[in-house]
This record gives sequence, structure tokens and C-alpha cells, in this order.
Amino acid sequence: MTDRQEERRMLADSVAGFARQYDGIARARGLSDGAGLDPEAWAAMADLGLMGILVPEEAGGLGLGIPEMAVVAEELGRNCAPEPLVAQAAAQAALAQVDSKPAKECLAGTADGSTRLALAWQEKADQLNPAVITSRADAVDGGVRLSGSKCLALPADADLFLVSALDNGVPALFLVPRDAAGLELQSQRQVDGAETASLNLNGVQLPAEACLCTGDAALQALNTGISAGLTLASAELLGLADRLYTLTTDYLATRKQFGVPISSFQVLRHRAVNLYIQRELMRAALNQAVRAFEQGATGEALQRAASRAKARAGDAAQLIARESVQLHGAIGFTEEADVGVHLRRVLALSAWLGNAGWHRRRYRTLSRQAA
Amino acid sequence: MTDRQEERRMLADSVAGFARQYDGIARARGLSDGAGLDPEAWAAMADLGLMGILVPEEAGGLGLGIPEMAVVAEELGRNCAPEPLVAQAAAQAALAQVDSKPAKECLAGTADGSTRLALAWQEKADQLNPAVITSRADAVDGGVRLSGSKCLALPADADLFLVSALDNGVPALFLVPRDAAGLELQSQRQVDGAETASLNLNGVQLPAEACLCTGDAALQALNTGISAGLTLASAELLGLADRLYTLTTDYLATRKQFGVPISSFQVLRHRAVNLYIQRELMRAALNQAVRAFEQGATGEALQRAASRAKARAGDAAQLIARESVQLHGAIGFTEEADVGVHLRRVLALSAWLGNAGWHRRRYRTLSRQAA
Amino acid sequence: MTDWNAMSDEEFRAEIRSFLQQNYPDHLRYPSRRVRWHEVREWYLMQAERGWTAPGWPAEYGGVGLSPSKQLIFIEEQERYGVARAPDQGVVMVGPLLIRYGTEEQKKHYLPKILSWENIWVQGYSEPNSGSDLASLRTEAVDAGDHWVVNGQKTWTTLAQDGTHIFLLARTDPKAERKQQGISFLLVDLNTPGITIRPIRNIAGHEEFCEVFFDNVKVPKNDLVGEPNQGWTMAKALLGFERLFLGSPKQSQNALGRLDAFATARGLHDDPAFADQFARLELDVADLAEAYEAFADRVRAGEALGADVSWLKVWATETFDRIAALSVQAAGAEGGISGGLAAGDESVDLLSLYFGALPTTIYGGSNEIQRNILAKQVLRLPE
Amino acid sequence: MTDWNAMSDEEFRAEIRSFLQQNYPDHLRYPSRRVRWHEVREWYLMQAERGWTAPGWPAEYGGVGLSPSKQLIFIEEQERYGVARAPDQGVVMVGPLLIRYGTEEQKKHYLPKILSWENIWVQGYSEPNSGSDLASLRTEAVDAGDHWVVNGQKTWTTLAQDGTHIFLLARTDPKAERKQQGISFLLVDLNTPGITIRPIRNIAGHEEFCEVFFDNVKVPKNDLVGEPNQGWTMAKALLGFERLFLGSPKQSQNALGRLDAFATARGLHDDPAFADQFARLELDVADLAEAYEAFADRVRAGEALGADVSWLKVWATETFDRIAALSVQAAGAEGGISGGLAAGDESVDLLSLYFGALPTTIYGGSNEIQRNILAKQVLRLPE
Repeated sequence: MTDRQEERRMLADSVAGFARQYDGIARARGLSDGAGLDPEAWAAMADLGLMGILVPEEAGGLGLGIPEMAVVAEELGRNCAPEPLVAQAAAQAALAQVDSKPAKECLAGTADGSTRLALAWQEKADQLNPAVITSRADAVDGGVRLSGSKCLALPADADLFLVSALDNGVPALFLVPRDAAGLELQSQRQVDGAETASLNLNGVQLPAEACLCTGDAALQALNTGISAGLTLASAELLGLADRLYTLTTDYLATRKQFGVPISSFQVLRHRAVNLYIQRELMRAALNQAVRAFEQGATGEALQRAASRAKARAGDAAQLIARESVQLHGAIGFTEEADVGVHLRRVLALSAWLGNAGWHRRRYRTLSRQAA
Repeated sequence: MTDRQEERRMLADSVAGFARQYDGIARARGLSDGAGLDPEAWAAMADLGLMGILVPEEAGGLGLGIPEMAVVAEELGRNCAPEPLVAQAAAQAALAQVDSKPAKECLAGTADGSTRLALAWQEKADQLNPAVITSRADAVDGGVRLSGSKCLALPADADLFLVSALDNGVPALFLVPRDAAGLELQSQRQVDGAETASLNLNGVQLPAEACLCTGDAALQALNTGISAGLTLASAELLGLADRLYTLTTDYLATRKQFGVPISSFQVLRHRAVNLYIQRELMRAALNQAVRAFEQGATGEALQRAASRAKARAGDAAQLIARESVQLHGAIGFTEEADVGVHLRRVLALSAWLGNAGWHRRRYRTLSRQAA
Repeated sequence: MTDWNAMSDEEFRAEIRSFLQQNYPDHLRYPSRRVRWHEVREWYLMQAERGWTAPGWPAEYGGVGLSPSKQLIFIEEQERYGVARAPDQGVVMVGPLLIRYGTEEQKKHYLPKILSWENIWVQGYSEPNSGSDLASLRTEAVDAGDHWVVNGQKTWTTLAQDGTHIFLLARTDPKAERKQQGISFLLVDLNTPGITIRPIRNIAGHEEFCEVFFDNVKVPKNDLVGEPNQGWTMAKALLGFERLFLGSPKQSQNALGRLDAFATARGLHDDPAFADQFARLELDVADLAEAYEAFADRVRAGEALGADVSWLKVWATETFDRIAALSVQAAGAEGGISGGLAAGDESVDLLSLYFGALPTTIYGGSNEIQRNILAKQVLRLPE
Repeated sequence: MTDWNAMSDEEFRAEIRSFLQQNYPDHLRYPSRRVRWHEVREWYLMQAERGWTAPGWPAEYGGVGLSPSKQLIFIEEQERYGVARAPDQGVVMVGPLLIRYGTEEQKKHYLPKILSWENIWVQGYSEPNSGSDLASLRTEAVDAGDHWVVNGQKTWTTLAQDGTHIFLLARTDPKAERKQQGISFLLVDLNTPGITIRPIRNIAGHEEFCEVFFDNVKVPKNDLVGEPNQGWTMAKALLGFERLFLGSPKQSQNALGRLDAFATARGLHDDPAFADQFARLELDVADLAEAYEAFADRVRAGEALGADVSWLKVWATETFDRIAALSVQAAGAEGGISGGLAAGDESVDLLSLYFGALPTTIYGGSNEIQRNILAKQVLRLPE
């Protein structure tokens, strides 16, 4: 085993240890019931360093990369943890591209759990190209004023939003505090109970230093953040799928009907094998995206790898979740069974940042351009 | 049972009787081997009246309709008969719309088996709209001259081709004898061994009366012929699928492995059930198309019904054939097993006049226009 | 009094349709979940006053005495109009059971209260460990002289929280040779001491089903229906053309309609990739409807349906499932948003459609069981 | 002599690739069916002269003695270049069998003739009624003092018409307790009197497989390999990393490439409905290749593969099958035309691709058998 592999194994063990202490399913049920997130678990995650993985050491983080965060995301998925760590990691990955003091400060806050950060780049649900921006940043006395709107920003209760806007036609990134004057927030509930925010930027007044970067640098930071988000969401989906696979094969092996374990029915055995295959495919697709980050891929090569991971993860996880509910029979459709809790999380994650169909298209478009 | 139902049952019985005497599979193998069609079987079919079903009584036919011909087509499919009766019936159905002496004479010839007739309307493999015509008919001294090209005309060895062309921009139908001066024929082999023809119309010289009809009447005759062809092909595919279903369930019930009939394996049982379901769906889709003819539907309503039948028949028959080969195991892939002979016929018929995907699109387009 | 059976089918259909249009409350059309009794009580009491609680029962017992063909039309028109289903187990199950097997006393006592909706009956068949193997049920009723003592647990009882009575299958002869024997049919007042009802919350957040616990529940001797230990045979004999409705195309048609509304508002039909998938589903539903009508014709002709009708249920529910899957895909990046999504002036809740489809392949005999039945009884494949 | 194993993987790969580019005949690249011996004889005899018939055999027996990792590269590069497969059962099966279990006399007699291609070996495992249940074979070899007398029939023997020798499993102890016992491994000259070879024509019109009949065929005593009645155990022990190749992505990549060429020439990629389906398959193949590489890494690291590698075979062949199905759809109204279809300057034979995919889910252990194995040995589901 290489050092990096060893490091990642330890990271996985440490998250698994956390998960044994804090029950992810119970927290996910709590979120569905409207009880919100458990602050104790959040603090424990911060203490473990899980929120600082992508944060440079000089900002109080661990200074690791997407491959390590993917290990964490997978393990969190495996435990059905409802916390928006992956969503925040996407924003952190974007912000980590920016070399400026406000960026560092914000990252430091996210690492110790005191600040929640969310990407707010999307303007329409069906427009997933970050280069298409209609929000505007206008220079005003001693600062800048943002107008426009953003949607599907996760988590809705973030303290800071990383917002894209056009400044004289040039893309730029801004850090917008949730209490900024002129910022109106509306939240929409996801099927897993988490809330996403729509932002109305009604002339949001910001100091000049709220602008983090502009031009290609801004777009590249955004794209890196989104590629990171896609890869990490795929990792979390793999964890969820893996747990669903375990729950379901365990159920088949123990549940009896007509006097025999239902796993003795050939049709159910083969369906279980199909879940296994889908999970293995998710792992393969994720591995190549992680490798792309490891190898320092950028631009369209990175987007392509990330789209490929998300395309596989979204479809396969939905299939595994759907089949897991089915294979549990009537009990699978009840709130008492754990599979449904996982299914809701899978539905939410597989749509976030674009579903499988959209990413297949992007993959195909980028492949044809590359050819 | 109504009179019409009784009549159709008798027709089915009579074709089944023919099939007991003449082995369809053997003839289909002969066609694949390049031995051509069996003239004795062709003559027997004519004697039975199968070629005159769509021909008016005054032209020596039975004066029946598509519903009756569908019964015959299904039964022929059930016996894997390789003769192009359905292809000829499509041409007959178009010609029966034309009230003229040459049309009647031609129909009379098809009814007694002395003349073979083929539709030749398609100009490009991927252009399936009969209203798109580029072939031209130019008036010349005492007659007309055709130029252009046609493709996928079945059977290639037809004595007469029913050809569409624009006469001064107006669609018109012509009867073209295979030995007409200026007509160049090239044939392409289908996977079932049958040959389709490409026609090069290099200034084909015809007498004026070769023009059967023009304008809307011509297009309507063509559309009726194509709708009939689609419906009858769907019926033949249903017969093929039904025989494949029987061959396969019989095989599962008798073939033993590990000391038990392989039909005892639940996975194979369920796959067999899926074939059953697909066959029932084919029957349902065919029934509505037959009913459309019974109820005298015309124009787009008829096209929509025919497309619906062919869309289902094409996909379901391919699925059933593919699965039948699979369920027969290694033996299914050999020429000795009958399933492969059926599969080749299914592949040919499901592509003829447009495959399932194309007809789903046409159905959808016509539905949206109707709505 | 109108002789409904004497009407032509068309007249009768028109009559029902116009009655619904004039009287059925708009806000209760096409409910997205099973409705509670208090929501539809008023409507069904009005129906009761008209004498229309039990269209299928013979007139002598207070029913309308409709022919099977007319019953079919009655149900079809209600489905078409999106009428919310009543807690109708009394009408559908208990009434026919008592009419066929009940004593005069039982009929006199129970039938009128079914017709007036004074009693709301719920079903006690499934048990936690029986699932698709109903005959393995373990709830038992022990003979205690003048009454039975019932102990055990039922589950998947639809809306037991709205019921006043439960009819249940219980084991009365644990020593019977085959597990299908020794089972009896009991009628039980849900107010009897020892009964606990616990709703089951499903993954969509609704409480359609309940567990019902029996702890030394005393049931009077004369509330056993028919012969003791013959409950299984009677339960099977009651299965009539109801099984056809498991294969009704209505759910799929309704789901496809909602997806269509969403797709139209969002311009998705202009995307050939979506249009192709939509067309495929449209044809799946259309061909299902055609096949359903062929079975319905057989019912109308007075024929009893065989096991072959099971394929409709398989296809209907799996088609519904595919529509649900495409709907979630159609929602795109909003696929995880709960509640309705904006679609023009409307709001379409595609996720509720997804959750609605989930259990249909399981309930009413899972599709695996249906395929087992088809393989054995229809395809007659040796085992 | 070159020490190939001492080379870096990259060097070795480059070496093989450049050799193929310089020497392998162009017209034999990517054959659309299994080639006959006379077509590839010249190429393989040339390889034999270089001493490259048996890359995997130890050098002391005339092989190259490549490490597993280098063998993998050798095979990969041949696949990548589309090299036609030789009738290689001598190299792959008989050689390793004799090296491990054979007598000195057997080795001395047979191994050189394998290396020189003087003997072409074919496999006699399957029988008409054994199918996936190989151990139920019925061909028997009876001890007749100084020779065995073989009677029975083998089937699915690849290109037996090109072979000079057959190795077969035959029952030598019909009284053995378990059917896997009492089976022996025999080496048989196909010129022995009593042997009849009959090619089986497949539904694509090719004759890749044969039936081989044995009618009182005399086999010398010393042509039995290893211990009598231990044939089954030996056959199983020979299964090495060859099973990985059943899950190779090459067939699918090749098929997708042909479909891509057709689609590009016909402008199908501009149709979003086609493009979506193509993209799905493209990702199915890409993710298969990624997973394949992970298994290959394990082989390269010297690890023996477990039953889990079976999933690759299932996914690889079913992906190939879906590509074939889309290809037939892509051909549109020409889907039934045999031979190639015009695609720009090229001709693409989509139907041969369809027929090529058909048997892959059956051969090499059908996908049902693979799923059975996975369920039992990998998922460890109780039966």
C-alpha cells in the first residue's frame, strides 16, 4: 500500500469511527421531520477535521485534496449522514483556487465549522453551464452592487454565498454574507429534508474586496468547484449505494418466506447481482474522476471526468435505491425501514448539480469537441 | 361469434392447413441458402385464394379487407413462410384504391399468382414520407418518361412496380413493367435471403395509360398501401413471435440440465413470462390497427394506428426473437435450431417500411398534430 | 324505480358521468394519495341516501343489483372522473361474504350498517411475517366457549384509523394438515378491548396503512362467518373480476398526463431525446389500455377471468414505474425538490408520482408472485 | 537472448506494438468472424520461428517465460491491434496441462509439435446434453488392456475442421459416486479411425463450431494425462487469469467504433435521441474498461482473481449486446439488409455485429451461470 492509500484508509476509518458514535440514519430522519441538523454532530465533524480537508494548512485546514475528500464523502454516504459537507466542499474547492485574504479567512471559518459556505452560481434550474451568467455587478461608491438571482444554493442556511456575476461583461466571483442588505433568501425543501436557497440579489451592496477574482480565473474557480462537487457527490452516492446493497443482501439472506430465506429465489439472487454490478460500475467511474484530480487535470478534461462520474452515480444509485426498496417488499416502503431514508438522499444528490442525463450529454459534447 | 369472426377463423384454419402441407421453415431455409422461392408453394397459395384477398371480386379476387389479410399474414408468420405476400398486399391495397382498367388487370394477375407486384415509392433509406418525391414524370410524344431512383422495393423479382413520381410537381402513380426500356434493377439481399430492388429510372418510357392516378388520390393510395403494409407486417411479426414463444416454452419444458427441466429455474420462467407479455402487447397494438381499417379510418388517423402497430411489433418481435435464441442456449445460435430462421425473418420485417423507432416518432408527431 | 340494467351501456355511462359532473366536489378529483374518511364522508353519505352505496349487491339486500357490465361502467366512470375511493371493504368484501355465507342474523345486523356507512370495515389479512405467503398467518382465535379469544398482529391494513370494524383471517385449528386449512373468517368491532391500532408512516410521509394488534380480544361466537376452518376457501371464492382493476391503465394515464403537463410547460417535447422516451411510454400505456379493454369485454360478456389477467397488473405497474422514473429525470436539477414544481400556471408534483408508483409493483401480489403465477398457470411450465 | 521480463512495461509494450505494425498483415486486422487456420497460418509460423508461439510457457519447455504482467501486455497489444486469434488450445490448454501433469514422454512428444504448429489442438469438453452442466458428460472411455475405447459425442468444438488433435474429458469410471469423479483427460489424434467431424452452421451462416463423433475410437494407454479419473480436478486447476479476458472491453470498443463510423457518416450524432443512447453506451464501455484495468492491475501484481471477476463478463457481453441492438435500430429501414451498409467511403456491416454479439452472453459460461456464481460465491446469499 502506498502512503497516500494508507492515509486514505485511515481517513475512512476515522469517519467510520465517527459514524459509529453518531447515528447518520437517525439524523437523516430528524432532517426529514423538520428537526434540522444536529449541531453536536456538526461540531464533531469539524473537530475530526472533515471540514478542513480541502482547506490549506495555513488557513487551519489539512491541505489535502479531492481524492481524500472523496474517501470522506463515500464514508458519509455509507452512513447516510445528512450534513451538506459535500455541498460545502464544492464551494471550498472553488474558493481554494483564489489566492486572497478574504478567501483564506472564509476557508478558515469553514474548516473549524464556524462558517457555512454555499456555492450560488446557478440562475435557472435547467441552465447548468456556469459560463452563462446574467446577474450583474455594478461599481458603486466604494464598492459594488449585485443584482439578479440565483437558485438551488445548498445549504440554504449558509453564512456566506459564493456568487457569480458579470462585472462589465466579465465574470467575477463575490462572497456575499447572508445578512447583506438587499439579499432576499427563499428556501425550497429537498426530498431529504435539506433546504436549498434561491437568492434574489436586489442591489446587494458589498465592499470592493468582496470581489474575489475575475475573468478566466473566476470561471476556472467555479468550474473546479463544480467538478469537485460532482465528483464528491458521486462518492457520497457510492457510499449510499453500498450501504443499500448491504442492507438489501442482508435482508434477502435473513427474511423468510414459504419457509426458506428469500435469497434462495433465483430471480431475487440475480437482481441482487445486478445491484452489485451497478455498484462496481459506480466505483470504476468514480475512480477515474478521482484520478483526474490526482493527475492535476483541468478545464474540459476535468469536467468530462466529473460528468462521467456523476452520470454513472446518479443513475446507478437511483436504480440501486429503487430496487432495494422493492426487494424489501412492503416493509421497504415504510419509514421504519432504513432503505427509504437512503432513497430520499439518493434522489436529492443525484439531481444536485445536474442529473445523469444532463451529464451524459455534457460528456458526449466534450468528447466530440476533444475528438 | 359474429359472421366476420367466423369467416376469419376459417381463413386461419385454411392457411394452417396449407402450412401443414408445405413446410415454411424448410422454404425459409431454402431462401437463405439462395435456392429462391418454391414455385409449388406459391401456386398453392394462389389456389387457396391468399393472393386475392384484397382483390375485388370483379377482378377475380375475394374482395375482402385488411382484417382478413391480417389473419392470413399472422398465420403465415406463425409458419415462418418466406413468401412476400405481405409486401405484395401493400401494393395491392394501394392499387385497389385506383378505379381503372390497368389497375384491375394488374390486380387480377396478382390474384391468380401470375403477376408479382411491388411498391416502389421509397427514394432514400432514411426518407419514409411518401409525399417527399424527387422522381419525375415528363410528358413525351404519346406517353410519359420517368427519371429518378427508388429503393427497397420488395420483392425484387416483381413483374410490375408501382412507382410514384412528380408530374409537373403533382404526385402520380405509375405501373412500370420490369422489362421497361430504361429501367435498371439492382438487388440487395435481406438477412432472410429475400431480395429487395433498387430501381434506376433512366428515362423509362411508358404509354400514357401507365399513369394510374394523380394528386391527392395518388398520395392517398400510396398512404393506404403503406398503412396496410405496416399493419400486415405487424400481423406477420405477431405470428412469428407467437411461434418463437411456443418453440421456446416447449424447449424450456423439455430440455433438462442438472437433472431437472430448465423451465424449473425461476429466472428462465420469468423471462418466458416477459415474452408472453410482449406477445400480448403486440396483439393489442395490432387489434387497434385492424379496427381502424374495419371502421374505415383514413388519412392521419389510419397512419397513426398503423405506426402504433408497427412500433410495437418491431421492438417486441426483436426482443422475443433475441430472447428465444438466448433461452435455447448454444443450440439456439445454430442453423439447426428453428429460432434463428425466425430471427432473420423478424429482423427483415421489423426494418421494412421503417423500424420501431421511426414509427414511434411518427406516432408522436401525428398525435401532437391531432391534439 | 329506474331499471338501470335495462338502459343501453351508453345511456348508463352518460347518466353516471353527468351525475358526477353535477355533484362530485372538484377539490376531491384525482387525489395524489389515499384520502381519509372525513374528507369524503359527505359525498358517500349522499350516495348512501340515493341507495348507491353498493351498486353490485342484489336489490333484495339494499344494493342496486347492477349487471357485471354495468358495474364495470360505473367503476370506469368514477376512475375517469378521478373520484376518491371510499373505505369500501364493507361493500366489496364483507357484504358479498355475508350475502353468500352469512347467517340471517349476521345479514340483518351488518348489511344495513354497511349501506349507511355507520360501520366502516377494514381488512385484516396480511401479517408481519406472512407477506406474499398469506396462508402462513399466525394470528390465532382460540375457542373459549361462548366466544373466541384472538391474539396476534395484522399489518398493511389500509386506513385502519378510520375503521369501526375489521374482518380478519385467523387460525382456529393450528393442527390442520395443510397451512391453508384451519383458518376462519371473523368479524371484529375495533372498539373491543385489547385492540391497538398503530399507523405506519411510509417513505413519502403519509400514513395510509396500519398495524393492528390483538391482545386477548374477545369475539362473540356468532361473529364467525360460514363454517369454522373454511375461511381460506371463502376468501378465495370472493375474488371476482376485482383482479382486473389491478391492471387498470388509469394510474399510468393519469401519471403520463401529469408528466405531459410538466413537459409541455417546460418545452421538453421539443427535445427529441425526451420526446422519444415519452412516445415509448405513451404507446406502452395505449397498448395496455387496448389490452385492458379486451379483458373488460370478456367481463362484459359475463366470462370469468383466468390467471392470464395477471399480466396486465405486471405491465400496468411497471409502465407506471417507468413513467415515474422518466418524470424524475425530466425534473432535471430540480429532481430532488419536494412539493410541486412550477409548470406554467400549474404546479406538478413529480416526486409524489414517483413515490406513488413505488409500492404498486409490490401490493396486490408482488410482480414476482404474478410472474410465478403466470409461469405456472398460464404458460404451464413444468417446475 | 533478450530478457523480456527485465524490460519496463512501457518498453515491452512499445516493442510488441512496433513489431505488430511492421509485420502483421493489414487484411487480417479485426476480422468480423473467427478466422480459419489457412488464413493465419503464415503469420503464426513466422511467430513460431521467432520462438513466440508460447509466451507464457517456461523457457525450458520452449516458451518465452513471460511474467503474468508481461503476458497481459502481450495479449492486450494483440487485441488492440486486432490480431486474429490462432487455434491456440495447444498453447493455452494442452501445453500447461502436460507441463504440470504430463509424463516426460508426453512432454517430449507433444510440446515441440505445439510450438511448431505441426499439431493443431481442439477442445472436447461440451456434449449435446451437458451444456452448462459439464460434469454430466457421457462420452466414455473403456479400458481395453493396451488402449482405451472411446464412444460418444462432443459438440461446440471450435474449428475442429482445422485440428489435428483433440483433448477431451471422458468418463472412465461410470460408477463413481459424484458425477465430477471418474472423468479422465485423453489426448486423441483426429485421424484415428472412428472419428467423424461435422461442422455446425450458425445463424449468421458461418461454421465456427463442430460436432465430433467417436465410434469405437482406440486411444493408446499412454495418451491419458495425469492420474485416471482425475480429469475434472486437473481441468479446473488450469483455469488461470484467462477468465479475465471474458470480460475484456475490446469487443464492445470495437463494436462501438463501428457504430460510431456509421453514425458519423450518416449524420446520426446530430439526432439528440440517438446521441443520448450512444453516450449511454459510450459510458457503459468506458466504465467497463476502467473496471477491467483494476482487475488487470491485480493480475499484474501477481494476485489470483476470484469469482468476482465474473461480473465483468456479464457487463461486457450485455453492453456488447446493447450496442448491437442500437446498431440495428440505427440502420433504420435498412436494418434487414445483409452485408455492409454504405457509410461514407466505407461499408459497415452492422448485422454481423448483431450476430457477433448474440452468442457472447451464452458462451464461456452463460450469464445466468455467471450470476448464479456471483450470488453464491461473491454475494454469499444463502440458497
